[in-house]
Amino acid sequence: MAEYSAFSLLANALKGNKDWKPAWRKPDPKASYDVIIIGGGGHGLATAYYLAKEHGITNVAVVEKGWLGSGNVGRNTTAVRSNYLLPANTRFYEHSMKLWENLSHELNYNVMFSQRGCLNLAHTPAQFDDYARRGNAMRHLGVDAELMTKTEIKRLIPALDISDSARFPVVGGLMQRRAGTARHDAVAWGYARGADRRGVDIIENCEVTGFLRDGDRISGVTTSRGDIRARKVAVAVAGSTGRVMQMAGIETMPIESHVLQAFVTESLKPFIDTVVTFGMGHFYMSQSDKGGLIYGGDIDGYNSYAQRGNLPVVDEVMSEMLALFPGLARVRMLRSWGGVCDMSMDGSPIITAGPLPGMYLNCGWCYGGFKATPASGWCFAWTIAKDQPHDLNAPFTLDRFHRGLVIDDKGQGANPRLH
Amino acid sequence: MSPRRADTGGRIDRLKTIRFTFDGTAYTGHAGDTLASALLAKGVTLYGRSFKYHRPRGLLTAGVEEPNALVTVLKGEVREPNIPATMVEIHDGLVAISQNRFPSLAWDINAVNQLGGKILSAGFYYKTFMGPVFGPLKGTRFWMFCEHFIRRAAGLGSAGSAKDPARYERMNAFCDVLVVGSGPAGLMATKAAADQGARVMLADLEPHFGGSANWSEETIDGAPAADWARRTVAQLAGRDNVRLLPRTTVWGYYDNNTLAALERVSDHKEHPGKGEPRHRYWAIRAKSVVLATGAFERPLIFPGNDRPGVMLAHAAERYANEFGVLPGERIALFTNNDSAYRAAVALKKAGAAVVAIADVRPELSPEMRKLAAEAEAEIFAGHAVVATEGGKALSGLKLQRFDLANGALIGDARSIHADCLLMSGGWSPTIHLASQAGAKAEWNAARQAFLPPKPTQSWIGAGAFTGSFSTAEAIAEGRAAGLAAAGGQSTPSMLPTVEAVPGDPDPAPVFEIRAKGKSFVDFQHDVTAEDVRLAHREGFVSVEHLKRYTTLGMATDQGKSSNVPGLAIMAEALGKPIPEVGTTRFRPPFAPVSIGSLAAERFGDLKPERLTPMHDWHLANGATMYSAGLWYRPMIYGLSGETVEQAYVREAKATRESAGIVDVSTLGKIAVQGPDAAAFLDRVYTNMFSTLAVGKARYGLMLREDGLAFDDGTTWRLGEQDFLMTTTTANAGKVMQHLEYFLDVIWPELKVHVTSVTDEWAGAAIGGPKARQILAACVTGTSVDNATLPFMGIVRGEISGVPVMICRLSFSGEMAFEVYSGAGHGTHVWKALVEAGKPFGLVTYGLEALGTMRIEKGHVTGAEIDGRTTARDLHLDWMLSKKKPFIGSAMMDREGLIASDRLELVGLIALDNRPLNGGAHIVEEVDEANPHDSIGHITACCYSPALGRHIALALVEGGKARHGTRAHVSDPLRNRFGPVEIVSNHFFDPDGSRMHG
Amino acid sequence: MLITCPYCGPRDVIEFTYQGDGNRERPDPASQNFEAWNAYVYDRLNPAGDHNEIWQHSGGCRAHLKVVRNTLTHEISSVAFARGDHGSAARHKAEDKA
Amino acid sequence: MVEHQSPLEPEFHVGSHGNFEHGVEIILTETRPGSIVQLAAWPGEEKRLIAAIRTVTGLALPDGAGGGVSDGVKSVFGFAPGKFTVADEAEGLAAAFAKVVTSAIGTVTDLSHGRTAIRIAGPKAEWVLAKFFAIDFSLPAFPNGAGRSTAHHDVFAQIQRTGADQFDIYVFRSFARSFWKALCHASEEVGYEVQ
Repeated sequence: MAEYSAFSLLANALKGNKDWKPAWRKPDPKASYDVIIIGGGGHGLATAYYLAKEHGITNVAVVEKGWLGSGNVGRNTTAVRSNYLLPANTRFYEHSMKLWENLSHELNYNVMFSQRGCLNLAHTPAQFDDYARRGNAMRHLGVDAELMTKTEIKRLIPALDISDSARFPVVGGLMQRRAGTARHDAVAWGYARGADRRGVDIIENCEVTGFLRDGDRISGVTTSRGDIRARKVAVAVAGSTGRVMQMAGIETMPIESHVLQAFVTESLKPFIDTVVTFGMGHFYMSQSDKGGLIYGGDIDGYNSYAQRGNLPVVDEVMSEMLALFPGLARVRMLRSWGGVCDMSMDGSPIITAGPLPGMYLNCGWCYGGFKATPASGWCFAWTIAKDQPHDLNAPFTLDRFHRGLVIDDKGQGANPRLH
Repeated sequence: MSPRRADTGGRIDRLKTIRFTFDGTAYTGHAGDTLASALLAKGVTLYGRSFKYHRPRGLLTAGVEEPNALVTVLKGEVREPNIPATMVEIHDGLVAISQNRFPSLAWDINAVNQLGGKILSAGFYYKTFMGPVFGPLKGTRFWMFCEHFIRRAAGLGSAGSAKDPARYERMNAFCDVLVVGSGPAGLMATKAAADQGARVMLADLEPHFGGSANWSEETIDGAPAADWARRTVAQLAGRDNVRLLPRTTVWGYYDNNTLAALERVSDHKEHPGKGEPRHRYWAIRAKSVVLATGAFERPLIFPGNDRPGVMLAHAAERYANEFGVLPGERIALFTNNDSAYRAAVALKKAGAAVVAIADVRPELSPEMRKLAAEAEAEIFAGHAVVATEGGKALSGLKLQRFDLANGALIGDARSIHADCLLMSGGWSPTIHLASQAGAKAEWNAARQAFLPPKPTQSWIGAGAFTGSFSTAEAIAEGRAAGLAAAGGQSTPSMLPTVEAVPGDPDPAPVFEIRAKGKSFVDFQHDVTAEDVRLAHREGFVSVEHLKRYTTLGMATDQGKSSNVPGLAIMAEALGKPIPEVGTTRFRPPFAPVSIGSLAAERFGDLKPERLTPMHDWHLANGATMYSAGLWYRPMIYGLSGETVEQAYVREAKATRESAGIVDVSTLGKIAVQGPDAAAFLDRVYTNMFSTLAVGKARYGLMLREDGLAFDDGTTWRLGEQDFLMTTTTANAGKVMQHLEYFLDVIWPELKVHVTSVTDEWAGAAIGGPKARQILAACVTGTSVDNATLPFMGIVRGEISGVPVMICRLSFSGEMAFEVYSGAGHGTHVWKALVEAGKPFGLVTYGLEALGTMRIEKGHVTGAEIDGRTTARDLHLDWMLSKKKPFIGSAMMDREGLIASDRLELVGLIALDNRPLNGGAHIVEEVDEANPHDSIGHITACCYSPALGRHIALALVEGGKARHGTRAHVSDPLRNRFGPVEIVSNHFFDPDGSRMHG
Repeated sequence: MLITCPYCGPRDVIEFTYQGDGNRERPDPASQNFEAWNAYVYDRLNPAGDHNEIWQHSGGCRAHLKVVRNTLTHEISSVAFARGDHGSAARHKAEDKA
Repeated sequence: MVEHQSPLEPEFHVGSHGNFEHGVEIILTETRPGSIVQLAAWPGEEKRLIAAIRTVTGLALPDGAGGGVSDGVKSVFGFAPGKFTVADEAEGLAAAFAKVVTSAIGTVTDLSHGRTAIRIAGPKAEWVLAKFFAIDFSLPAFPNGAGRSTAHHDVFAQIQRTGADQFDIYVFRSFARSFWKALCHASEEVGYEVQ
């Protein structure tokens, strides 16, 4: 398959763009594979890609019930960052960041990762210290972080209200310059194309309806396109984790599925350059290359698989938006949508072998799965290939909850609604 | 020739002239004009530039679905970008400008993008800009360099940063029936439901009710349809049970029949009324909904279909019949269905020459031939438009014979001179709200349209929304829907009679004419038919992939006119029927919604302010306030010239030397009452409360279910069955919910009531060596000596004639008392205490001094109880009763919670005598260049006047075992490194002799 | 979303706080069965379909409610007081009509 | 007696405001009851508590959730299962109830200082309240005397209808000033008078 480049674009343009080939094949499922990955989202596709690239395992199928990338990889607000408090998280997301930094090259697909920075605004001196704790934690793990003063922030984001009369005045912020945004769909497409080029079968419109077993061991899946056997079955279905695990007979999990809404305004000329977050609420925002302001807030706060948001959260997000950017009152929200998030009991993910023999599980991404995509795939592939976790995902076990080894960045305890 | 205003016709008021500007040029229009109709009347053909190629664009529509004519409306410095000119009602003083052009709309430098059209095809950005693999532009740098320019070229209008002075409001409404859309169907539904006595709301996004009746020129009950609509509306307006909402877009259909609507209350006014909002956001809970939202006309896809002067047929009909504006002098039509013929007649009547009607269908009905004759138009049956000519305005077009069976073009092209081309590609019912409500649309092959699904919520459709495009059907369905929605029975009665031009509602299944040149599907985003086919070649064939890969339907009009043609082209490429490609589920909002309206009353007022009873006194006495959650608390009472540090050091020092007083009213206070109150507290707290004597208080600790520390505070036993619990300020609400949950869900058998009494009591904590003397000087009705008021004792008395409750407890480590009075007496008591304290050197102190003294004492607060620490981590394990289970007791000893390397609370003393920073980390060995191996962090720090040192509390790995050892602060963020000694968190008076007195 | 509080009648979801899976059984306070405790604190049913949930009408009467709600459609099929001992006299009249 | 200080004081501006040139359609005032108590019955003891309310206040509560009654001096309404708010122009309600509401019946909590009572009256009272609260204020849905517990974001409110176009709103004292300012602001559109 042809490499993408400025030259290929020009050559194809001269031929009326008639020679472009599909970005990935549309194969029918084979009877069996070495590895089946359930879920053709960002994490599943990245896992397939790294299985092939890093571990030479290419007899792999990714099965997706709908169209590829129809889950959260196509529904998020595109932010990429590694500004976590707790070391296990920071190390993992920093590994992801490093993969992001070379991803377009690696995939020969421009995922438009743009390191325009992520700024967390602090609104009280106590919160500023809290952010300093986090920033210092990052620095002690070799991750970039810096504090910004109000004046520096105003220079960076002129439209931001930094007046002292604001209800929650800005006192400063924590900036990660290497953070940024990426074109979400392109990540799915790029990994899909990359995996496909290495021989992975990507099978869309193929819904898993159950698991095949060989004694205790999971040995494949039943699907809407027939039974498919495999030595290893990996689950990377994010918001659908509860449903899929129930098919395997596991009724309860340390997971609740919640809806997170996202919003975009009409296209505007450049308004804001970085990702910015509000410290006295849940609001965050960036601007896409097309010009739309992309933003969101808190999860709706109750179990849902409906990809349907509620109105109070819409109102809350917009109120917080205008608290920071009062000039946006006349700008208009163009579109809203919902994604189903697998909220874990400590706000951190699960990447592990098990819980059943022959099964591998990747879930619990809460609303932060997009930025994790490369590292999640990378670590999950490692775990599947070697039947043991890499150091980076070793803390993200399923039994950590019971053992009291939670990784609770927000300190909210077993209350998914608050993570 | 050019567009112009006709001498008669339309509902504009020709006697009323309105002055406005567009791109700095002064124009006039008439009352009733939109910006689009007023400019069109002045011969303006160029309204905007497209997103990608910056092609010149004119008006495509006359309504909310307009993709091309987007303007920015200016109100002083406040900008409202991306508003369709078709939706702006002009008023005197209106200032509008065009967008996405430089230097001007007529001469736009970015129009060079058109030259790269073939390269700038769908997917362009994904295939390039990856940049070099090494060198200074490796990684993301090359892309970011290019992106800088791409971002500047992208975007439509500009947002401003000036705060909008306008007011936005929210309105909660309840009704039996909400009718959306006020065409004949909506009006009939409203009337029918209202006649049943139902509470009805009628919303329409246009300023004038009536929908198609306003421009169809049909006759209803013998009168022009517009008059019938006006009369019907007037009747409805007079009824108590009907609320009419013009200029109101119902944009969201949420769960349980909750609908969201935006009313543009005063956008059309030069001067809004006093207190009148600009926009009002209606949150409507409707028992049932009638969807009478009509249909959108579709464009046809052919080369040059985006040239200014090419317009939807019904839009031209609207301009002529509603606004008295002719969009051209020599008009041609291109259609695949009958509805365009009515437009031909209307334009002829309004005074234009209709030069040609090209119809892809070879056979036309006699009725259509008659209408064409009426319009004096030459018919070209079995023909298609294959090209348009002209620059910033249309000058002509080319026709060619068209084979309906296979889409082939036959024979020579023929040129026709025209300044306006009207097109009609059939109609798509406006099913957005029904789709939002949760169901999937169904394709109807005859109508060539997606029709509304079966309701998943309580709504009923009527009129064109259901695919019933005739007015007679709309009227019948409207009434039936209104009746059913109101729960009424259908009774046989006369329906209004309609005289309408005839027409077959089913179009020929033709969406695209494939000829040489760019044929636009999505006008705003410049998505061409070729782009759709390219997406197909590259495998982006599902409807969502098509959208995302090409950006089809993602523009400000959200594909209202482009979705179906785009799908049709993809379906053809795939060789599948349209429904197998799929339809996208529509998401809110139906049309873009101002963010101000959604923030509504919280724009400029995000959160309420919570004030203590003594708030005004603090302000009047020099306090600098600190925002803590929703509360405001004094941070310091600074003297002139003092820094914050000087102030808190002075306040803390004075407190330890004589006495200080602080407002503690914000502490959470919960009345815990009932026969089982003591037993309940034993379960809630880690320590015992049933053994607490009446008239005494005890410090208590709560854990979460998972065994981690949750909150702490003192609880006072006021009576055998009556406790007053205090919580930290930050956790008051959480603790309340925690208690309520256990009482309601887990232990319903306990007879305990909990009530928030935070606001009932004003609290003043007075502490210091002279505190008791001060109290003795002002308290009556009780002694405050050690015998009457021992440590943790409670007495009741009076201060200055007001009843107070005094508990002797200490946060500062001094001999201290909390004086509680009714909140309405708070300032009175506070003043009396301050007055009584004057001879003793009493100072008022704020949060900073409070924090300083608590650090000196090593007490924990929210910075240490951060949701990740255990009682052991905080050295509070002495509070974990072994005599009883309590919330968290079963879980608190899990392996992870008792590990030896956990972060534990310690004290730090700066050995370099420099200030420490909150959030600084602790390391064993400093490495300023590459900080690493953090062993903990500072949770709170201050200069301690009592110790004369810079000290801090910190959480450090295996902290207790490190007492007496040296470590370093490592704060690369603020470049502060230096040695510290790790000590016990109890810096000051560890045996508590001062507080016990 | 509207939840029909048995006391207050139908109210907007903004007035309610979600308290999660209502199927969880809290072990006896003195129980040393750690598996049961772990399951209670951390493990949740997460069905796609009807779900038994606990909600608090925190912005209203503050009662906790047992709600059966479909997680695919958000349709609510039943609401009752979590502590089933409020007399029928305490219930909202609207409910009687419904 | 020392008078209770109103939390509204600096923001309480007697007179006409907003769009009053076109007529005043809202009257705002603070009712400043001498006492406010919350009564809560144990399950099954509601009837005895209702009887106690009648004994102390002379007010007979109608049946049903949220039922209430006001005689202009004293008011009572249910706001939660088995729970009632009672207000009186005079002080001393808590002490009076403490004598009759035994621990077998329920509990008495004095909130005389903790809640601020704001009255909104006038033909646009429903309209203005609908800007804040997502409840149906129409007379059939919210009858005279009845009480409702609701909230406007962080501000909890108990509302009693004390007339065809009159409502008494009980809010937490610490939020009262903020809420009052918002209420005044929202009333500007229709013209209001503070009395």
